[in-house]
Amino acid sequence: MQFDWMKIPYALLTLFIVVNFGMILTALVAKIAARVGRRRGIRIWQNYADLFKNYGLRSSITHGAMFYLGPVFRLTGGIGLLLFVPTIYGSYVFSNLSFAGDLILALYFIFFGTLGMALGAAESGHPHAAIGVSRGLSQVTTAELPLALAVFSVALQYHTLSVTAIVAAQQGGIEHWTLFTNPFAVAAAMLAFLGSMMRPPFDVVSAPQEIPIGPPTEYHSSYLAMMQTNRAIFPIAKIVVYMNLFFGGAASWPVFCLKVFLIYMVSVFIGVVFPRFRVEQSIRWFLIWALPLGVLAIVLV
Amino acid sequence: MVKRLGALLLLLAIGGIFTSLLVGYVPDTELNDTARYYAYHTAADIGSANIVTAIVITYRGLDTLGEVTVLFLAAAILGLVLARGRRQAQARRALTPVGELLTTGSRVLVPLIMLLGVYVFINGHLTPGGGFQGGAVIASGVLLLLLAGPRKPFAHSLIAAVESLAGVFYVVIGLMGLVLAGGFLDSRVLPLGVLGALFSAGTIPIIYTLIGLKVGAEFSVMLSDLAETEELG
Amino acid sequence: MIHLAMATGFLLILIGFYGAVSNRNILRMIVAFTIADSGVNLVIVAIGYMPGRTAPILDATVKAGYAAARIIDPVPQALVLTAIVIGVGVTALMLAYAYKLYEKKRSLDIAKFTELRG
Amino acid sequence: MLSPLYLVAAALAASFTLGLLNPKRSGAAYAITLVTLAFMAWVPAGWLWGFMAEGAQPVEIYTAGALPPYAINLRMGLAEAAMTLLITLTGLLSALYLKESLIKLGHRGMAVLMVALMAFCGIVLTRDLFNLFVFFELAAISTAGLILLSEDERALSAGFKYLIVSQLVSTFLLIGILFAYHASGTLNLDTMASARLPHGSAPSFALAFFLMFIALVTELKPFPANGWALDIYESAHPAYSALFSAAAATASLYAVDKLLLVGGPGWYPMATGIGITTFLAANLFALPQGNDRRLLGYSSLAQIGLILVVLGQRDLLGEGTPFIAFGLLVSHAVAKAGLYWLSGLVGGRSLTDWAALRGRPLLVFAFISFVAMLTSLPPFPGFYAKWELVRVLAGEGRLALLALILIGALVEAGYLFRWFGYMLKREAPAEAVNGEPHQVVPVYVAVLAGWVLGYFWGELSGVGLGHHNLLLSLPLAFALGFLLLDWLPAWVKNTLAITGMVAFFFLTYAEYDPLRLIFALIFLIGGAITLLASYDAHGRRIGFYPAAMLMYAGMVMLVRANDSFEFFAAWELLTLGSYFLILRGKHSEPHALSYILFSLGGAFLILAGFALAAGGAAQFPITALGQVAPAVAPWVFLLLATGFMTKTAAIGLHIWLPGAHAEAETDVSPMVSGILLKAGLFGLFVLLMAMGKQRLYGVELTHVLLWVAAFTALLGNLMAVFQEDAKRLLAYSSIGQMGYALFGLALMNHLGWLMALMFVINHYIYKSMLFLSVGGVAKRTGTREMYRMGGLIRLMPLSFIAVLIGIIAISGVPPLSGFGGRWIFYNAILASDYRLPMVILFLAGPVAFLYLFRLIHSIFLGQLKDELRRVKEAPFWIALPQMLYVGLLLAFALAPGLALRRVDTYLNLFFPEGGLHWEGFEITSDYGYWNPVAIMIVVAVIFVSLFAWLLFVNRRAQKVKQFNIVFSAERPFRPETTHFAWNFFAPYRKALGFLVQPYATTFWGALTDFLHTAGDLARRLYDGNGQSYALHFLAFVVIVFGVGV
Amino acid sequence: MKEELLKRTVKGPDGVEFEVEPLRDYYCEAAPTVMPGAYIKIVEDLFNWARAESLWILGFGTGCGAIEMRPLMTPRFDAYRYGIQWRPTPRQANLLVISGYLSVKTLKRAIRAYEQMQNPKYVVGLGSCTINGGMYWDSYNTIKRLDQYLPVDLYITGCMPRPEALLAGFDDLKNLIRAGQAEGANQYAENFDWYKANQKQVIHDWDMPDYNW
Repeated sequence: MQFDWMKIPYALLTLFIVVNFGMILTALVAKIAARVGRRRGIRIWQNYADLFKNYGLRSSITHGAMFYLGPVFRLTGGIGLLLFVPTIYGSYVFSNLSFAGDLILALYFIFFGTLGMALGAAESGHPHAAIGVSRGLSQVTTAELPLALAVFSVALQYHTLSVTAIVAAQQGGIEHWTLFTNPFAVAAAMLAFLGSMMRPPFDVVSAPQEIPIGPPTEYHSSYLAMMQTNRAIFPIAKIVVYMNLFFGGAASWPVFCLKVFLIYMVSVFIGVVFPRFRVEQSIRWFLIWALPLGVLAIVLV
Repeated sequence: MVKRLGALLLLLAIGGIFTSLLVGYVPDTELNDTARYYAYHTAADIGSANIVTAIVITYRGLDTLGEVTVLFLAAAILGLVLARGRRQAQARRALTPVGELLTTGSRVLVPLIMLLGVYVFINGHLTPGGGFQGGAVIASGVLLLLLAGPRKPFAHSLIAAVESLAGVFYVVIGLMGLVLAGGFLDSRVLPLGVLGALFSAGTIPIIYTLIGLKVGAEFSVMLSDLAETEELG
Repeated sequence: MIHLAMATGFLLILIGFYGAVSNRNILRMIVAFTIADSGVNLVIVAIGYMPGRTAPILDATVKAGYAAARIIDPVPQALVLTAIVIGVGVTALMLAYAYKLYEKKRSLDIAKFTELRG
Repeated sequence: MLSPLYLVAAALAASFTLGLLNPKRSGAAYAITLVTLAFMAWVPAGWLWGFMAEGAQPVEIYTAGALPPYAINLRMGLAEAAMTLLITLTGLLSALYLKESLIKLGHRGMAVLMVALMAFCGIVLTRDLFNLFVFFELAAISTAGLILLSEDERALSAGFKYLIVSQLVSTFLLIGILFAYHASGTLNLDTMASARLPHGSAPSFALAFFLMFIALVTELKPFPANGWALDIYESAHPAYSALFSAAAATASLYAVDKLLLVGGPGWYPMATGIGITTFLAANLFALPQGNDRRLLGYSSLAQIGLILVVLGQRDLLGEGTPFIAFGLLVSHAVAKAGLYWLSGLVGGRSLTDWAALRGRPLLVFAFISFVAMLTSLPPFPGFYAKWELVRVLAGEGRLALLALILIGALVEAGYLFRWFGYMLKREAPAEAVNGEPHQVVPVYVAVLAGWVLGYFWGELSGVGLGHHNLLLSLPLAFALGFLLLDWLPAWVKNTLAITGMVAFFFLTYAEYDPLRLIFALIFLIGGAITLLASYDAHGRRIGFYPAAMLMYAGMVMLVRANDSFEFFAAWELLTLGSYFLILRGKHSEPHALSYILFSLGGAFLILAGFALAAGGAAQFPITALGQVAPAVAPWVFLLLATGFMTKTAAIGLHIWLPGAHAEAETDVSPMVSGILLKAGLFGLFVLLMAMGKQRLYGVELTHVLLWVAAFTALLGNLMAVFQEDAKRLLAYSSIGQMGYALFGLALMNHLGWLMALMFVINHYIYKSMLFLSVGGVAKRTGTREMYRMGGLIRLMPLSFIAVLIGIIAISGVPPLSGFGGRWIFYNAILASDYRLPMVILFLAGPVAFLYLFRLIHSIFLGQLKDELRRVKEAPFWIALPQMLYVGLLLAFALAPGLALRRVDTYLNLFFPEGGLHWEGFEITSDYGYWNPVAIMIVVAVIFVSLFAWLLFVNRRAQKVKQFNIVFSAERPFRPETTHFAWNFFAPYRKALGFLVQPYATTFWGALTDFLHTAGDLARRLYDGNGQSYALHFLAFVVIVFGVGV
Repeated sequence: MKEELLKRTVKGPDGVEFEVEPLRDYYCEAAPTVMPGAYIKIVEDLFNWARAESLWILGFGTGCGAIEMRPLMTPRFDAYRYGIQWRPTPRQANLLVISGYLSVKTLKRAIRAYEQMQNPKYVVGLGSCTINGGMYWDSYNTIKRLDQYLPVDLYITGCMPRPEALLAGFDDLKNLIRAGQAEGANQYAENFDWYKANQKQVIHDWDMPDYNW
């Protein structure tokens, strides 16, 4: 796979599709969650209104250079993650910029945004931001562990780190999906997934009623808008990785949308049912429940 | 108590070692190689009738030089130790007067004792005895003097000069052996003479004389040093 | 006979040692050591002794040529002389020390001179 | 060449003559004494020259015109000449030192001194048993006299105790001699040896020999019959103690040696046993000592014990015995004499009082030279001796003895270096050193002698064993040259140092293979870059450059080492140099101590490992590690690996690192962290390259390493998370990073090694950078506690940028170079046979984020404090290297191939499989691919576009200040209470804190406490009572008799 | 003035002493400015629509009216469906509801919260107390007319108004916003001195900068 200039418009196209899909998907998910509470929930276009409003705010303040860079890091992380992984299997157009690196690149690029966001938030000087970061980083150490093990297991299983190759190996029927060929890895990865989606029971990071609202406390207007954009992209990008690794990837946009939605819903289902864990509780939870699955996955593969 | 018991036990064990030495000891029936050499060669080589003297002064002369040095050291250190105390000499306390008997006896005996001492060391190569014994005898005369007249001024410098000169000459004679004869302390610097004669056995009589003087002087110094400590008591 | 002398020597040594380690008075210790010294000298002399022989001095009865068969071993005799003298030197030295120690603390108890330890 | 009898005669004649002088003319007497002593030294000096330069043969000197065994004879050979020279020189210098005391005491004291020296020489020279006794008695009596030189009143009781014991000793000696004479018919040592009756067949001779032996050995102050000696050491005049320790011990040792030759090999085990017991016990007892002279006394006992062991191992050491025994002896004698002389210059008797020396750099240098001599560090004779001893012992399989020796040596190093630390770091007492010239000169002579002897031993070892003379190796000479240049201003020396290092690299550039080239590059060029920061220092910076250059010299020599000897010597040099560097920190005294102890412990393991591997061979090329016999190979591996891992601070052996790195000076921390740690990794590289995988009891050792490495990475990172001290945090982070590198090595595949190398380079760059940056901040803010800082980004932007780039790189987030490491790591573990240790390592990865974020947040972000509102950016010379590192890091991130490609090819030699393919910018492995340039460009483009967009949208943003934050409709009160930084990861501690309980610290602490307490309790044995000492002696005799005969 | 806001002398790590004046050093002292809307009308209309459809209320209850706000989040009233939601931080909120009487002490907090919100921002006064003091009209400690202190866009009368009234009020506010008539923030900036004078008249322990950014 080599670079050519057409990759750039194609990548932007992917980005455009995913941003919109993400906006709508998150609204939809919010609606579904509202229905659980017997509410109607937000309107499906609500995210657009919020986004426009935030970009449209007339005034803003800044706490310094890193304050700017926080959202930039965040969004770069989201877009980068999305673009470093092929979106649609077998499609040249939507293979994005995956020539730059393999699965490991994607895996580590997840942290790019996290780190940048943490820095930006800390620059604001708000103690809640720092507390939120402290919680988030603490939680992520064990939450990511099962994922890392699962990825290791999958890479061992398919003997490659190339995302495309991993998807290719899962073609030819649902029974070839990693979900069935390596269930422990998928189980571990899905538990890790819960931890990374900022939904209950693992949302103590932003805990709005306690440390309003964690890292982004000081963010507003276009900074916040940029982060909202990322909230639309990043989960999708992450789910794309999961989908490619464990659920056979997607060969077309409808399949893509369906799979992303379903995977997303896993965290929503869990989230609407469970109350919030404290940090040390969630750490223990991951160590006790998710880690053994991950270990089984790498032992048994 | 425990300490004594421990000491007893330890000494018992040491006694065990000694016992096995004792049990393992078998007296020689023949002279061993070394002794036989001395028995055969002393007369001819050294010319000393007293084989022990030949060994002491010549064959094992270095030991004897050491021995003399031991006494020298003891005297010097004694002097050092007591000199440090003497500086803070306190008021002399009155001594009970020395009896008539002692005074008179010492007047009579001291010259005789001295004479005996000189005889003993001059004849060291002929008869039992020698410089050390003679020196000790002389020192006993000095002791008697000290007892008789504790307050009498004592000729420290004279004795020291005798001691030093004797020592230096002894070393010089030893070196002469190195230069003129077969080795350090070789007594054959002077002719051997006739076995059994007074002037025989090379430098042995001279050395013994020097030793006698030196030992006598050293003992005297020691005795007087120690005697002066009395004043402190 | 020799064994008896030697045994006596050893016994004296042990007695001396016992005295030296069980008496706390320094002067008594020195005396004990002189006893042990005597024991040593006795042992030395006993070692050189050979039954039925005479002193190693050549005279009319002991002719130079036949000395080897008549005299006892002269070497221990020579050595014991040295040993005695050295013993005297050490004893004098110890006495001097005893004096100084007494001067310092007005006591001759060895157990009182334990400032240096550990 | 004058007959040595003149030596005896001169001493006696002079002593006797002094009595003739007027007692008031002490000055003249003193002059005579000095002349006589000089003459006495000149005699053996002439002989020594004759033996060394003119190839003279040993000479028998007869007395009394009769031949031995009938008359007493002396012998003058090489050993005798050397020893008598040592004795007489020490005597001469001590006499010089004693000037006032001697003049005060008058001619008697001088006579006693001369006789004492004569007696020591006599003990060495004589070949007659009884004569030996006489000289011993002379020595004993004069010792009792010289003790009185002391001003210390307590010396009196010490002297008396000595007399008590010497009475007992002489009794045994006399009886022994006489019975031996009776059994063998001679008093001559040589005759007796040749007429030797086989051990056991003549019980009375054996018994007699035992008595003689035990008596002479007691002169060596064996445990437990040595209380008297300690009292003397403590209370005697230091100049006398010097004599007692150097000269008397030399003489006694030689006497024992002569006796052992008579007794034959049957008695060697007893000598060894007594020696090793003494060595261990004395070192243990020295541990709790607070009195300097008594401590030196214990150390003397220990050293003599060790030499006795060497004599007892004569059957193995054979021809090499003198080389070893003398090496140890001269080191001991010179150093101990020097130290005792020094102690006379110091007013107080507590170890901490030695801080008074600090004002005199030359004396400090003397002190450390002596300590290095005593602890057998290169380039002193003891080092060569230690090497030989261990080599032979290991070669012959006397491993238990070897272990005991090394343990004892470590304990000794412990208290000596602790003392050195006190001297450099404790508060100096008010009274300064009162160094009269005649007191200082002997010390300097001793130092000079030590170095000359070091050179000499290097030559000897070159002749005998084919080793290079360490003092002749260019890097070391360069480093030592700075000792002479220490008077120059710091910037001149710095320029010289940098020039030297760079020049040396370019001179030797072609000699390295690709792997070594990387290390040489880091050590030399990297070192030079780090040294740029040292331009910031002002003044002369006494002692910094010799230490730093010593460390660098060691590292360079390590890379260039071909055989195990050079390797080990380099290892010790770099350890020593870095110890001095670390010790320079303000509060680093305890940490430097634990550093040097762990390092020396590790070095001893390495020493043992090499010795075991060599199997007795004198020359052992590093590459021959691969051909070690299979039976010992795993043990060798274990020893060497543990030794190297001490340096890389593997978990359990890590406790020295945080303090050492954190407390070091600003420009030292990057050296010891960024550069020095790589020495350990280099060792592991070398080890694994040669030995590969080893199995011990069916366990694969590399597998064990893998687990150790994984836990090191995890626990190092975890501990870093909970640090409040910025430099400590970085130090713990280094532990974790080294864990990663070790892990890569232990994977034992191509990519694993490449990853390790990647970590080597990366860690060098970013840890140097971070330490400099944090050091600069700490310098400006006056604290290292992060929570006291905060909000410094505006005031110290360059430092911030360095930290930012550094933490992105460490965390392994693309696009910086850390990611390359992670990528290779993943590929490497895919190719490896092991899976489970990865779990731990995966956990360790994200933990790094925690501390990294904390680092940057607590220092640069958040709330600026009142008192820090005016701090300035770090000084130029500290900021400059940081910026260079930023550049390097970016360059390495873009083109890792520059450094790695050649190594990748080189590694094919070891692992033909699994290399990388380098095509253009793309790097491909068997599993995946990676294009650093593409990543960089993509990320940069996205990042820059978004940033520009945000800037545009917020072009009118109001810049606000630090309290303009929403605060639940309230306002912050003070920055201190608003900056959330202290105990930052409290919840994390709640969850995983149990993992970082300081078990290792507790363990090592308990161990040292135990040793300390044991020593403290056991030394009560020496209750100060002369009778107890007599009983100790008797007990010693009985015990040795019971055990040995 | 509170102690922590007084001038103080501190000593830097280099030993040099200097003064710290918290109000100057720790707070931004800039005054608010009038922020015009987007230059292009259609853009401003779009933004106004978005602002109207995305009302983020600061979760800050000042009086008894706060109790009437809660039900809005329940399934019964479900204000989310109108794009209304609560934000815990003023930075992200654009609507401040003064829910009932406002004691002087709370006024200070309300002002701070208001000023920390970003332009455009809206104030709704809830209940009679915000209009004329209501049952607290003669209290020594509550303000009587909210619009003397903050630019109120809309009052919702009642004591207390029920949630339905609130919903209706929000609907009215949306209309105002959409019409571009809810420019309270600019009004506040224009009449800044007047507002400040009023505020300082009642708040005697004024211990903050004039404008809380």
